[in-house]
Amino acid sequence: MNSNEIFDKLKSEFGDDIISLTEEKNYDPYITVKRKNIKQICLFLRDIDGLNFDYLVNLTGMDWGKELGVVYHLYSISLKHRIVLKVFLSKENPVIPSVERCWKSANWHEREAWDMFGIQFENHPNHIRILCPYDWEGHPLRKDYVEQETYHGMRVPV
Amino acid sequence: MGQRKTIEIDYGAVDTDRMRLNMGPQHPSTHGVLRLEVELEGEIVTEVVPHIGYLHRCFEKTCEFMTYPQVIPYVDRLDYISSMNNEWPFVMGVEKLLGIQIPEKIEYIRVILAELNRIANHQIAVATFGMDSGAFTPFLYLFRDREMILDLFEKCSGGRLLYNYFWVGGLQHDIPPTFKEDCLAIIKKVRETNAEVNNLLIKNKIFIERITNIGILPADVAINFGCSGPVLRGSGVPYDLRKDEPYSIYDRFDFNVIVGEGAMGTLGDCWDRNIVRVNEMEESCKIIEQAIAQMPDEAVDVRALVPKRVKTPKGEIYCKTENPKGELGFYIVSDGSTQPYRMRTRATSFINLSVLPEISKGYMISDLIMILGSIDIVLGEVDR
Amino acid sequence: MGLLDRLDNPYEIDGFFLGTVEDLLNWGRSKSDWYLSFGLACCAIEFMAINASHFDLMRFGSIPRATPRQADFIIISGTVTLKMADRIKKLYEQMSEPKYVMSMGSCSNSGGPYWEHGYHVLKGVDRIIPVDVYVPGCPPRPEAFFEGMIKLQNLINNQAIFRKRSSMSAEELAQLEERNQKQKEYMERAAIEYENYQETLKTGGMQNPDYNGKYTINLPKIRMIDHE
Amino acid sequence: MGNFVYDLLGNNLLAYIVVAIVPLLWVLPYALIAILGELKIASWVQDRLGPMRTGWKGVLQPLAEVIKLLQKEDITPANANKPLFNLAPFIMFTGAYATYAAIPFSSKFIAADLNIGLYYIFSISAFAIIGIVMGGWASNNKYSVLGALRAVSQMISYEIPIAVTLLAIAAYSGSLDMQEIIRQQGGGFWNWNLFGGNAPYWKIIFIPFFVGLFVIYFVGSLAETNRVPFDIPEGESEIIAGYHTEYSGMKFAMFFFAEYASMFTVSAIITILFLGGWQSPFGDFLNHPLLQVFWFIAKAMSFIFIQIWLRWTLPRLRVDQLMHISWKVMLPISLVCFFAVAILAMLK
Repeated sequence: MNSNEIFDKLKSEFGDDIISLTEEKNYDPYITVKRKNIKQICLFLRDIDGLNFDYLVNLTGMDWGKELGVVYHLYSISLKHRIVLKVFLSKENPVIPSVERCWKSANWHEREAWDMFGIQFENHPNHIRILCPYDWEGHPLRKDYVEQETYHGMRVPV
Repeated sequence: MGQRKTIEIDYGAVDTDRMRLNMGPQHPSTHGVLRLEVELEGEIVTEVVPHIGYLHRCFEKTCEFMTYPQVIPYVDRLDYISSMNNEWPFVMGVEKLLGIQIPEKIEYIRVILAELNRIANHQIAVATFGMDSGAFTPFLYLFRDREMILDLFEKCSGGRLLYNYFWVGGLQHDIPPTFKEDCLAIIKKVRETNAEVNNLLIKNKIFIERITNIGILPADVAINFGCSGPVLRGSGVPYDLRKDEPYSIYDRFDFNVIVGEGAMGTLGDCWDRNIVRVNEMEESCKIIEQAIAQMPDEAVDVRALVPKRVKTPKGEIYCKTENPKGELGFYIVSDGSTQPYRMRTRATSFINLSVLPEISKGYMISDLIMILGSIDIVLGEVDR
Repeated sequence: MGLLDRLDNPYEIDGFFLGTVEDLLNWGRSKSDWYLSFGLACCAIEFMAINASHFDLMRFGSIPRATPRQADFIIISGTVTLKMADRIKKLYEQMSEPKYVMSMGSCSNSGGPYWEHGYHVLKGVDRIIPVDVYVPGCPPRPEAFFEGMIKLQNLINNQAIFRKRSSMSAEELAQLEERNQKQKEYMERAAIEYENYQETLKTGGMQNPDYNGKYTINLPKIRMIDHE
Repeated sequence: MGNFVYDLLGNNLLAYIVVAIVPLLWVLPYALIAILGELKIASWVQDRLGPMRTGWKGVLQPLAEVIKLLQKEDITPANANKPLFNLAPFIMFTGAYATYAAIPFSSKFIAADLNIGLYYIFSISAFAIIGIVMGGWASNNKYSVLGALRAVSQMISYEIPIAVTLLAIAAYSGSLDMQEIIRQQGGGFWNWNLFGGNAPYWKIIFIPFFVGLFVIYFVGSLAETNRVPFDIPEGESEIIAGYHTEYSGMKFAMFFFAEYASMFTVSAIITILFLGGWQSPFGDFLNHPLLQVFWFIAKAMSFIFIQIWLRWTLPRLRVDQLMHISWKVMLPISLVCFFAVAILAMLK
């Protein structure tokens, strides 16, 4: 199933929540969606025959400068097709429902997105930092990140 | 010793204390600096909480400050056991953004080197897995024979462990004149060693008893957890990017995708994951043999297409290859400058490790070590 | 042991007999270096290769020990992150005297490739523990590591228990002096940290951020494995 | 009494002291040789050289290690139970060394010629368990406790098949006196208990049962001394170093030393029970009391070689598999063998 068909199927099911499909040179085809129903969209993508996106390849937070975002790379092992979902979030209130219930692999990915970008995932079972120490300050992969001066008495910048 | 079976016992009213045991970050068999917080009921593991990040080296942040060619050495240091394989998806992604079509001979060289590195990686994986079970000698045998592969890589790139060999648009240096003979000698040696290790370790009754029927990972759970590589194939899912979405020139080779069959116990146990790695070495040997036979003879300037200044057009690309540990992908976001705007790594070990708490409950602490070993993680890639 | 409280800070006695005893003790320590089997990053893989049959580190009499109590020296093989730094300090403190530290690879020497942008990388392990031998390289070649090993053995051989070595060159003496200085600094720092720790204990104890109780354990049934 | 010291010095205090010291003269060099053997045999098995830079081909390596261990700091953890922590290595070493009192090195030398020698050795070697449990528990370290508990369950369960084996041989020989057991095996290797003892030629039917007992004792002795594949009490990849995780310096050396000493003890017992002890394999030929020392040590050392060889070849078992082997495999087989040997003892 190609990305147009996937988009049409999603559009007919979720209507306004699905914003656009982008197919450009140098871009993997991606669908921009609204954050509110992301969990339902993911469940739909996973469970409906013909879509069967059973494999969450990658989930990552993004800092687009003005706003934050989450990117989902999905793949179907049985049907061998791919799609990318993109969600944009405001910097003031980066909250998005967790998709941990759809794909278990999202658990650690979402913890990492929280750790690195400060994106909050609603209903995540274990919403703590993963890579940085639990008492680390700030979210390092944000473009405006400033390193803390010391950590446990050790100097952090050079 | 008979078939093992799992029985459920409800402790119910029995008042027993559980012990919290902290394994790592310094522990001989956590394969680096992984820390596992384990809850024990006697010897039986009731809960595993992995704590990672002890080797978080800020790879993704550092890349945003580096130009594309400068990123390659950092990519090496992700999964430092299979550096050649790591470089490939990144280089391929940048080439795709730039629209470079590289010569056929370079593709062959890349395939051969990547497959050799796959063998080296699996040798380490099997070796450390054996060492976790207490067998120290096979570990040393495999490391000894891995040196031959490292010697060839050293002849090519000058590095023993981290190579910086695949460049955008070509290679760092041309291959040495004795390349083909070296490869054939390595294949011969790998087969000899495999036979030796099979006798010493893989077919050892104690070893088989230790690793069958533990850490059972059903296929649907493996897919749901996003596992890939031998962990997923051990559960019987024939998912291999080299076959499913052939990149480079993999569609020209005849090889099998090894999947676990539950030959010794239940499908998806530690035995299956291990035997997939052992058999994949043989498949890699086959690919290398075919590649050497097909490789064009004429000399190619390997740096002819290497751009002086890598400046990618605006775009986003997810480029993936089949690494020894599974699917490694780089999500490269380019804003049209010489530096990536964002480099996201789909780190295989990171995702494979997340399945550990799911499959290690209810087994003994010795089994936990073996289950961890069978997943074959590298902390450099887990923590990045 | 009483004798070795005064390593490099010798007793003011001299003589042929004591000199011979000193030589013997130093010989024993330098030829039997047990290391803590402890790997951090890429260098650890290279270190495993050094241990294996091809290079065979055991030629130097080095045996791996899994517990810091029985180890003589620790090899910091790889990048030290800030999260790991506390543990390395603890490991170093758990080792029994006399103990030595070998820093293997650029990362633990100075932060290496992560020097500038690695917000989570400790720039040099010598910021937290005193280092005896630095082995450069990323990762160091096995030959470079062996050079470091020989350096370490020479250093141990030059340590004085009963007297300062009259035969030592000015350079070696300076090295020893530097080592003593590092140890002293470390001990002073450790003493301050210990006092701080005692203070925090008085005020309700130190909060361990790793155990913040955010994960829940809910497992009523246990699977027992049995042979049948 | 077969003891040349008493013949020489008479039955006085000096003689007792000399007799007590003579085994020590063997134990100390033996431990060094065994450690060197461990290092070198491991290296040969693993296709490398092993220690090379300490003396000629590294032969002084164990000596350097002893000198090093003497100088190491002796740490007692702050929260450890100090009396027990300090006592444990001594108890373990005492247990291992006390067995040497009843080991007959030759027909003319045994430190204490007890008529219940077998029983004595069997009881005294159980001392090691107490040392291990004390050390493991007193360390206040979770890994040590795990190691100690594993050691207890392992050693106690393996003592039962071993005891049955000892009983079988004692029943067959009609004596618990080790000199007596050895004397009955005289007259060539054909009369060793491994080959059915000194019964007439129809004993050949019973040889499998003796071989069975021999194998059971050997496997059990591996478990008794915590050697691979039964080294789970100190399984390095699982529980760091088991019960001696917190020990450093000389106290660790004593654990180390006791382990090697008890390796020799079990090898000596297997030699006595099955391979004719100090008896020459050729009957009275080459059976001088001094040569008997050679035969005895050669036989015992060959078992130590096998133990080391196995250690560097086999993986480690898991706890439940270990118990399974002991209770469900070795115990029934040993009982069957015991029964068969008892029948032979009656027919003889």
